[in-house]
Amino acid sequence: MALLELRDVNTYYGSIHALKNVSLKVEAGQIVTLIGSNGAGKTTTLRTISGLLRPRSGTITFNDSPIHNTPAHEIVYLGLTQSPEGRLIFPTLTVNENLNMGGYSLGNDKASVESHRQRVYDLFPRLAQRKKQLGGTLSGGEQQMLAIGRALMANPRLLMLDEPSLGLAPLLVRMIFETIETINQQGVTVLLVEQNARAALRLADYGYVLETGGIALEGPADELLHDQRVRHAYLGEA
Amino acid sequence: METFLQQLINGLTIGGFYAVVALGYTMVYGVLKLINFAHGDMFMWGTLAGWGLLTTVFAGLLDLDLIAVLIVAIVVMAFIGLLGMTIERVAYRPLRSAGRLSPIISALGAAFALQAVARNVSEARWRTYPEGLLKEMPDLHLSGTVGLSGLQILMLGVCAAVMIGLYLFVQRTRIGTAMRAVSLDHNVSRLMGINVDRIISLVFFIGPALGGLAGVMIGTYYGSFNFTLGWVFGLKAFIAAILGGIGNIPGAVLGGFILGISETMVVAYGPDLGLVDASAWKDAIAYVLLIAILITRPTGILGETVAEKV
Amino acid sequence: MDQALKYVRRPSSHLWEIGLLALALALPYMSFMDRSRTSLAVFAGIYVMLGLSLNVIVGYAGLFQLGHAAFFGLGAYTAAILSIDYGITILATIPIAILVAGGAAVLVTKPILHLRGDYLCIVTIAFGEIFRIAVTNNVFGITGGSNGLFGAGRPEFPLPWLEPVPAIMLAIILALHLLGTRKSGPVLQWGGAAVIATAYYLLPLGLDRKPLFVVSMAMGAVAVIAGAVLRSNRASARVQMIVLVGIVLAFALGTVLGAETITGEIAYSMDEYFNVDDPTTILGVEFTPVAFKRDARPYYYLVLGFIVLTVVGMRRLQNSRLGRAWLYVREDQLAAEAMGIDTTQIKLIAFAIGSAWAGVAGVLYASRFTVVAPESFNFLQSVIMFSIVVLGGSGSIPGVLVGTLGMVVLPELLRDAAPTFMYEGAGPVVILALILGFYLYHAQDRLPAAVLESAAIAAAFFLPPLLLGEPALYVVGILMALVMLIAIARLRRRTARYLPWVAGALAVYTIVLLAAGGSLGPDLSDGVSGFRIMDWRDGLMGVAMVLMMMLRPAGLIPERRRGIAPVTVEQPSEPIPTAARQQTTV
Amino acid sequence: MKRILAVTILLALVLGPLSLSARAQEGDPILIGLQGPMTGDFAYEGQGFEQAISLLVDQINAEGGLLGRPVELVIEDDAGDPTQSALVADRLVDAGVVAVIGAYNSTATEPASEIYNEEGILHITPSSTATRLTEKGFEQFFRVCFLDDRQALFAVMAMADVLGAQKVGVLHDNSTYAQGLAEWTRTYAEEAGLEVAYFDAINPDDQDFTPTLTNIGQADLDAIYFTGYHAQGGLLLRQTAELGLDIQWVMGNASNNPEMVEIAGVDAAAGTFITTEPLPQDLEYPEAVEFVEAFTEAYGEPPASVWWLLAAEAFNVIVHAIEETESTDPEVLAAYLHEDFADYPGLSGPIIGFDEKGDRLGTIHALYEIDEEGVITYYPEQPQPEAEEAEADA
Repeated sequence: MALLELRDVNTYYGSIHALKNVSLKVEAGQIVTLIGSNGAGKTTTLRTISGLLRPRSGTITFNDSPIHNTPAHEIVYLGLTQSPEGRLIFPTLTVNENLNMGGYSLGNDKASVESHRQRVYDLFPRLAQRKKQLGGTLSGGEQQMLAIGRALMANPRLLMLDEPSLGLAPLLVRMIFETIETINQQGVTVLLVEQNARAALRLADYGYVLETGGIALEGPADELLHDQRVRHAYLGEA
Repeated sequence: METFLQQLINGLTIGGFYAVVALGYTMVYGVLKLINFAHGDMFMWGTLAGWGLLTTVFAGLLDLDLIAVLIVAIVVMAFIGLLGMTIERVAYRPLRSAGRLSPIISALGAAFALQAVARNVSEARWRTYPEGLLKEMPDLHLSGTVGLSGLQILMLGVCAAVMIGLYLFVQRTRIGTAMRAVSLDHNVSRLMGINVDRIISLVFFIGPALGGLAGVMIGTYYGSFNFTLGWVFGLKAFIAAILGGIGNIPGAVLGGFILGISETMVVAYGPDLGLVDASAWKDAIAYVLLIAILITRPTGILGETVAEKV
Repeated sequence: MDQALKYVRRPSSHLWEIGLLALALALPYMSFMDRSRTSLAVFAGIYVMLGLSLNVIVGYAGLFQLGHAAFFGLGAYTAAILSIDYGITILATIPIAILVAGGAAVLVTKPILHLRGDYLCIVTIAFGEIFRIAVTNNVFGITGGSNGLFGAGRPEFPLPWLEPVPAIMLAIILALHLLGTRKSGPVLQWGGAAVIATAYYLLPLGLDRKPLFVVSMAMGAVAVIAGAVLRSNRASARVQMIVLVGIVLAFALGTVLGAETITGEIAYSMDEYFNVDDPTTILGVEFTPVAFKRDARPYYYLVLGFIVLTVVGMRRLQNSRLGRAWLYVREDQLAAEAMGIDTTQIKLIAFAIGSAWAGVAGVLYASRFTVVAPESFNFLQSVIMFSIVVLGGSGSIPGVLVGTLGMVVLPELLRDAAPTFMYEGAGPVVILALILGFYLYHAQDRLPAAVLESAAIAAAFFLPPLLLGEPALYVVGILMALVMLIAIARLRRRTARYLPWVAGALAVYTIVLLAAGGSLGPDLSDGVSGFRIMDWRDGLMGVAMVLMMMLRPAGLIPERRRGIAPVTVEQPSEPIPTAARQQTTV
Repeated sequence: MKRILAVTILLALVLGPLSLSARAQEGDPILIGLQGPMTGDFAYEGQGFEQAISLLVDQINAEGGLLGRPVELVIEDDAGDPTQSALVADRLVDAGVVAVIGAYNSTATEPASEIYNEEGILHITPSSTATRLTEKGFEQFFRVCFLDDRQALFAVMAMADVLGAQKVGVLHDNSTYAQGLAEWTRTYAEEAGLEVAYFDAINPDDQDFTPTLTNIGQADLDAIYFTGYHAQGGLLLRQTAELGLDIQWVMGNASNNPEMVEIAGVDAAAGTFITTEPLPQDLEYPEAVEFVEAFTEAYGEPPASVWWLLAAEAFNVIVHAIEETESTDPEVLAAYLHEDFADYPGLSGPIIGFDEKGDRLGTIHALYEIDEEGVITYYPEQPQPEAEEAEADA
């Protein structure tokens, strides 16, 4: 049984049909990536999974229990967190406070919050140096680290990352992707949404290609990497 | 100099009341970006409820007036807090994504309804708190004729305690930080596992509860009130919140004191500066101050410079 | 973006508007329009103008304005001062009022236009209050302080001056209609309009007026129906033209007949034709004429004329280049700026036009009420104007009309604590029709079920009061019925979402009935200590405002829009990224 | 089409009830209108009018009515607002009233008086004192209260002669009434050679007047005359005491209300003077005593405001005129009031008559003091107005 499974999910924005019969699976321990062009529905998929949007039909199961009717804040308690697109850290909260909010679901257990925070600081030593700084004053790369770290605070089984490389310099992108691999090796399943298809497919075990709201292709990541259509449409090759 | 000091004390007292009421506006604005026009009337309901309790149920306790007022204040805070939560639930929550015009109408509607009930309950008359309430407290003489009455000291003390307490709560506790997070971004807060609706309910409990407390304090301090109190006083307190930078707790406090003191000084020294009828013009001067500050600093004195989403 | 936001002008027949206008023209001569109701119609008319003027700012340009009463007041004070101190005929002050109110708007809003959303809102409140305080304190010694100004001149309406107003207005409307829908030459159109206006004067002369009045009303009704039928069957332009001319003529006749009674200069009066004690039966409906002395009818036509002018103007404005620019600014300011629109300029124009027109409404107010005092321009008035626009549906002209009915007319009608109309038998029928109408409107496909359910609702509303025998509660009943209906209409689309509220509303209604009604509670109809609708008018208004917004957040008659994403409850903070989103780099 | 249908039905809803509403009953009862602020800031006064007059209506009807017909009071709420006032005046006209009592404030009375004048309805205001109202030449407009200037003159004499003040202040609250009275007071005080060392207004929406009071304290006045309403009067007295200031307050008749003492507290209120029409309990006329007793019995407390009494007074004048002329024609009634009405034993003192403008003749103001128990008592030493008034007129 897959850790996360979407079956025939349809999501609407008002009258706009944004996701059409999307079905996908994320097996425990894997890195699964979701690629596609702008407006294909990648972010919508993540927002639907994390409960910010409600599917009009279809089912989503996480860890064998249905979550498509569960409020977003309760899904976090099940071990499913998301680092949203555009980072969206809390700009007027300090780095520490941002992380504390990530660990909100841990409750008043100070020791456990502390230990998870330490884990984040181990992953991103640069954040540790900026503990007391306001989130809004960090550089773009640091903000991305903070966003990922914040999503890790809740001790998730499945971490969803939405465009972690967006707007970052190449050097930082590489560093972020390396960290994602580390996180995965620590036992966290990852669902990665990326525009940078090549890097994502290289990192991932399995991949899905979204086109205009529906799954167009799926397969093991290295197969997709060599698929003609993918190469043509997403990897910028002739 | 003595006059100046005395007027300063007068201004501080009024400013303290503005500040406590402004806190309610500022907190609600912070989490919902909503001008809660009903807040002034909830504050007035606090005065009304305090009057109701003190003249009926607690009338027998008045020999121990400090205790009676304390108990009444707590009961009123709980009541007005629950009222605030109910209003949020009924009038604001269904409109949370309905644009920015509709909640204003809804808030004004709630204010009308609250005022109508209060008018009918109070029979449209000025109502008076029991005479001589908390009059036995020791006064503080500073110099010459300048001094603070015991009641003034108590009121200023309560205001200060409330503000500091609230500030610490919001800055230091987990729930308080969650409130700040919610005020920044509802959706991301949800992704953190924060139950946004519950936090908003809490804000709608605390803000009105503080309003209720201010209501009882004003009733005790000035002795009489009528049902239009909330509208006028609420609008001023709201201006105080904006002056300081709405959504910002120290800002609301600062705004309250600036407004209180500047109003007082206009009345005190306006005539000397050739401004006849200064007291009649003082509200206009408060508004001019507001406009001047917003033109030069659109987000208020302590306002955050984070661009507002339109 | 351009494509997506393009405002599509909906081709529409003006027949509906013309019918409404005809009804409005005939209204003061209907039997139920006694002096106070005509007066109320004038009052409401002034608010319609205010609503329409505020609609430019709030509806078209999407700006907050909670201090509109100040500009209304500027117009009124300008008119009063010029008329009292300088003896200028009051209506002649309109251009000056436009200049003063519009100019003031430009001066005061210019520095604050960069403020966004709620900050603008609070600053406009501040302006409103500053105005009120200034006039209360007799600023510059010309506003009369808290007394206000007494004795602004009432305009005298000589009959020949008043009479053509409706006809000219109709002619203009008709000409615009023809210009908008047909390709035939302008000579025919404007010529036709001129013929109508002439006929308006000539035809009634020398005829016995009593049958004419009746005949013209009947003709009007027939013409409206015929016109509707022809319209839907795509009749030829000539036939349409004839029918429209018929309509106009019919109502012109009816109006002229009545207009002559207004000043009393002409010997005819309604009393000569209808004995006051002897009701006349027309087509089975009993009309009881009311004897008038001087009354509000001249003002009624004056205000109606201005409303027509305003509606036509506003509609043109909305569809103009400027109107499209407002739409862009309202929907997406960044995109508008990117398209090269000077947003500050555009907003300033909205404030200037809206405020100037509020100034005109102020002149009409001063001429009608003769007293201009600060309390008529306080924050509450601004709130009422704002609510008219938003409750009706921001940006929508019919919305303003409906909003005025709700915010101004309904509370005045509520003054009748114990209306007896329900016993006349028509009330329940009207309500049933209303219920069915809403059902047909929202659920055409499920007619039988709709009929059944509406009957059940009607029963729920009429049985308790009938059983308890307390007529005053019908007023509450109607309000609740309206709310319920809208709630149910919503239910069609959102299953059970508002069911708890509906149930709650029913519960409250029942409690009110039980607590206050019949023999179980205090006497409702009057008495110093009992429950009186009068005491709760503004409270009811407040509750209605909350409920309306809860059930129809976009207003009762929302503006029709194309190409703009509909607002829904689950709307995410960002819509689907159609355009390339701005990306930030490190 | 759907939309059209819906709007048509909506229109039907609005028009339907209107078309079938019952017309005002012609015939038996004599209808007398009352318009006043039943809601809004002055709701207390309007509701007092209603209490006072309905008491009298019940009495008359219990005794068999007027000219053998029952009397019915038609009440309309103008909220003290001129716009509302015009609307309700039209409603009273439609209801077919013979006479109207109201409105409370001058701003509301003004537009209503225009309408009643057009329709030829007898109109008596119990409380609107703006001079202008009776200067428009309306034949059927009267008032039973006195003009601002009468009381101002009286107050100046009281301060100068009785209190021996030389340096006085005047404070109003920016309301129509208080401002008018304050300005007359300043004029007369300056004419009488007093020094008006302080003249200012408070904002009646405020709770806190300490800045103003601190200023008044600094001005070192012999007496200060407050012309506003009792609610603010009470707060002023209370805060004066709290600030420990020594200010001699004299209040105008708008503050003549036991509630002022309640708001201020007895200690703070004691020693304050009030200029007002005499209180009913100080009048020996049996009508006044009887009215106060009946009122107390009906509502549990005596009438709180002098304006309530004057509303009842206005009603009595109308009833008296109807009885004397045996007519309900407003023109006949107005002619009677102008020409033949004289020396009527009123609730607020004898009514000598009305002048050609419709103003009540004479003056009956009296000086009261709040005693140690907080009771408003008739002050033994009264200024002698008649002599000085003759002087002032000369």
